[in-house]
Amino acid sequence: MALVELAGVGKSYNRGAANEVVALRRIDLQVAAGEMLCIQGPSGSGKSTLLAIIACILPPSCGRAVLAGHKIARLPEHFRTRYRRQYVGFVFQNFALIDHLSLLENITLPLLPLGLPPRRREELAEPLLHRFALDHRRSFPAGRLSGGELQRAAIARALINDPPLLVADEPTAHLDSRLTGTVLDLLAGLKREGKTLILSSHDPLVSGHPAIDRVVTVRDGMIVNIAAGGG
Amino acid sequence: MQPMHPIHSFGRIQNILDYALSGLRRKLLKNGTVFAVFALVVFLFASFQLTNRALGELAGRILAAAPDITVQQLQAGRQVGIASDSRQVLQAIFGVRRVDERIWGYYFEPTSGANYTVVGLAASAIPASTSKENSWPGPEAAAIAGGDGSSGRVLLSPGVRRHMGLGERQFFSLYRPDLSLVTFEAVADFPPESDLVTADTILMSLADARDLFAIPAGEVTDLLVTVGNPREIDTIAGKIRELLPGVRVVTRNQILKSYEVVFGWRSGLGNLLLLTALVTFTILAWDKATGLSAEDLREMAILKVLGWQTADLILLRLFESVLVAGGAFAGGYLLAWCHLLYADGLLFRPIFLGWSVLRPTFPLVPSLAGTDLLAVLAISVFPYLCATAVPAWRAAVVPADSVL
Amino acid sequence: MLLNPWAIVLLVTAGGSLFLVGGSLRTAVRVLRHWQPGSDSARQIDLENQTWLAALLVEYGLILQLVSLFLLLLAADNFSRVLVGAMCATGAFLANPYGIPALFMKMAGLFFSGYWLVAHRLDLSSEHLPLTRAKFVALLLLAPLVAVDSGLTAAYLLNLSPEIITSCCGVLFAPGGAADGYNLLEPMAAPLLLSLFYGLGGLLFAVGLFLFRRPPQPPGRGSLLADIAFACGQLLFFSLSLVVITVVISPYVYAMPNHRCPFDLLAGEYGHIGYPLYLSLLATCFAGSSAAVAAVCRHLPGLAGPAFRYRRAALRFSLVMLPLFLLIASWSPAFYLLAGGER
Amino acid sequence: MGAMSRKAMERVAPAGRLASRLAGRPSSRLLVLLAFFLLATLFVVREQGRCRQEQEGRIGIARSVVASLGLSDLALASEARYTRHPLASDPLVVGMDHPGAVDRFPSTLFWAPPR
Repeated sequence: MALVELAGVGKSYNRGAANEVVALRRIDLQVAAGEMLCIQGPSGSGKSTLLAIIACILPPSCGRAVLAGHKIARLPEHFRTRYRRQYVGFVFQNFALIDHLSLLENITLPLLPLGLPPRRREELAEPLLHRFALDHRRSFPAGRLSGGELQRAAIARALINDPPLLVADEPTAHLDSRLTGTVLDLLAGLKREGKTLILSSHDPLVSGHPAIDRVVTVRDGMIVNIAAGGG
Repeated sequence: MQPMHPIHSFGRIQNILDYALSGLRRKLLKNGTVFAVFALVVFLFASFQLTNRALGELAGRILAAAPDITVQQLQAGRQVGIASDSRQVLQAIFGVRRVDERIWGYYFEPTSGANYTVVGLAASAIPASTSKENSWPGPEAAAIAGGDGSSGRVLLSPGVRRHMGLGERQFFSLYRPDLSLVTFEAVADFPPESDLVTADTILMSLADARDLFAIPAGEVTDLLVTVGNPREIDTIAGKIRELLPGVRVVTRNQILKSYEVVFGWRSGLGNLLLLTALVTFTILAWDKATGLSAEDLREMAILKVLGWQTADLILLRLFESVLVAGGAFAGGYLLAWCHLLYADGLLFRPIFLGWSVLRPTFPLVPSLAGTDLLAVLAISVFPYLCATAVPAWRAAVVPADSVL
Repeated sequence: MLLNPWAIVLLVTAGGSLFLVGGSLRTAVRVLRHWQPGSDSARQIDLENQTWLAALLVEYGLILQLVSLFLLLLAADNFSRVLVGAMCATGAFLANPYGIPALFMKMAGLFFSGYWLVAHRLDLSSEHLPLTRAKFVALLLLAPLVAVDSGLTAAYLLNLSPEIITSCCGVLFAPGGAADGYNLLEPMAAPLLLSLFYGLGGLLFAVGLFLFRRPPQPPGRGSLLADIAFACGQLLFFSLSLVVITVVISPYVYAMPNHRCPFDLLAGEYGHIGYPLYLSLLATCFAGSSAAVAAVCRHLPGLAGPAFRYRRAALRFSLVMLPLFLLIASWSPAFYLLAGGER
Repeated sequence: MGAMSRKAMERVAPAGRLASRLAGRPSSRLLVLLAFFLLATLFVVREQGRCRQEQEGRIGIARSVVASLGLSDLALASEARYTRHPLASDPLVVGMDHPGAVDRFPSTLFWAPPR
């Protein structure tokens, strides 16, 4: 069964206002569970908007969107948040860590509204810190981490809820090629564990990675090409 | 549609509270300022209210011993002397235990601007000295008036003695209306405990007071009626009014009620003045709360993307407001309490004492009244929460995609 | 008597309620005009956000309403010491024609905003937000209620005039007349009232238990009618209880056969028994009657589950509070009779 | 919550662990603060009880003075009859009875007392 199903999805910002902008038109896309997908396209092509819709951050303006069997179009915001909390880990392009909180606090932020006590939160974060080699940085304020550490922390935070789907917006945009390789290998490892991954990137290094199953090319808010990836 | 991690509602509240607390600590300067100003406003409110209440209760408890009925003559709407003969009329009323004559008036001291209250009572009106503790008069009071005639001996309040500069001397003189001098001998002082009612009082015999004020014989200022059965006071007051038209009849109950109104009115006026301080503060708080920094908004948006609901964020903001307001309320009230308990209401005492030259000294004890607490809470914390509701909501509904 | 501290407190809270409801009213008008479920237009997103604000404001308003209800009771008790002829809060309320209506208006506002919040919670638990429109129509009704309540409170305070002794030379005040609270309600037949009280209480308990035990019913008129009848019974019980407390129970608490006052129960002299008494009554009747709100909504899309769960929880709560209330209410008379007091 | 404090936490005995956990959470610290506040409140309330008892004796004396002399007013603001003895005045007295005022209401209302 497909984890993500988009049919005829469109999105325009500021609908009904004078400065209406159409970002996506009639997107049809299905992502199966366990797949690793790369969405590529020039900046401004609508990649981020597409990811935001899949991650239940933005409501689509029209069309049918289903995540894990739940219809996510035309849904009040608190339901979208509920599904996002449950099914999606999101990695921001700019990492979006809160500078004044420690790394550990940043990573466990999604667990706070679930009511988990600090000890349990730490237990959940422990394996992730270890896996992403962040153990020694756990009590550092996020503002003092290096770029690679920030990126790993952002991925760890997205995984803390153990979501089936990981959505990453330009996960390698701020990294050099060596770090890019490391991060991609990490993501490929997640795929092997059964996670579904959707990445966006305009970096050929990403789309060419052997773990990528399919490469979707987006231009001017439309899917222009779907090709098999390196995997 | 079971969430993967079930939500523990108590843990959720505790976590959000934790987050709010660390947020408050991080912006210590800003929140500390709001807290301090708020606590100050609550402190002023509560001090005023506690002082007023302490004084009001004190008055109520002391004046519970006020005369059952006071009878005064009115003429042209103003109080004039009442004929001593009326005493017989009153005495004849069934249920009246005794009737005492009294002369009292002011002695204005032009050089210092002080106003002494002179009370003249017949010796028979002052009860015999009792041996009971916590009671007055002691043995010295018996010496005031050796008989019903003029004795020239008086009782002073310690304040009057100090003000006259008597020191250890016993003799002093006052002027009659015709500027001739009368000499008195101050034999004793009022106990300091009764300063609240006697701070400016000189007690002398009825004949001495009549002489000092040159009041014609057969006239006194008022008649004090003691009634046997307290339940009969109103009935007897009605009878007096019928028997002596043109007199004013004041019962103790009315005295107490009047003081209740006076204190309530004064407290209200004070509250109204302090309300402006509160309004100013609320505007300040509103201003602080609405001016969300870009960094704050980004933080909210990140939290939202990470799965925080609008309700979670509203709760977070609510906690911040409640912690500041609740803490300031508790701190301010405690401070006000200590202000009254240990400093005797230093700040507001002058307001309540008025512009007297002769100031009574008496300790104030705050009293814990749930209704007072609720009133201060309603007037300080709730307006603050109302004022921060809209900013809290505005922060909570920041669109999640704004961080992208 | 606007300079009384209590008057100021009451007016500030009334102003707060007006501000809160006024704020949500603005949202209500916009929602009713522009609400388009499912749309993602800028306006719709703004409106969805605004519904959170409206709910927050009504929640605050509810708390304020509850507090101001107790403030009004306490204030009246305080006024009774100042007003001539008023022996207790009843007298203070009867001092002018606005007192009692203001009190009832506050209670009505409390129930109404409570129901509104129940509807709001139910609304949020469905993906379709099926109640939003109805919710904001209801808000349009709540607003005038609060406005009238504030107006009545202000009118009550404005028209209170304590007789200050100094303004009244030589004239003794008229002895306390009808406004002394001893005869608020003409003494009704106590046995009749008591049997009605306990009868209705027992009936409500039995019906509540039946409704609670019954498995979820298919939406139909019959089961809905049962719920609505139960809610009406609860409201009836609420008013009846107030009468019974005033006429029959309060004299036992005061140990004075002719002192009938529902407000002095709150005073410290009587162990603040009024607080648990009235709060448990309020809880019973509100929870019991709010089950009907859930029952009415349950056929709406997405609400069958949440409505059933809420109704169950509300009924259970009501069933726990009802015996508690009856126990507290019966305590004083029973104690008096058992301890050998003669009737 | 850092690495050091966690290790330190594991080193301490189970009884001490609860204490360090209590100290670790802001909300628990708030609770501790609240407890201190309650203690302080209890203390000042007890202090008030003590003062009240002390005051009771003073009031007894003051009350017997009031009863003996038939007083009806507090000696606050003792400069004029209308404030010193509200019960011996009427509303118009404010304009009439100031010790330095000429008796012609209302023109004398705001006259200052003579020096």
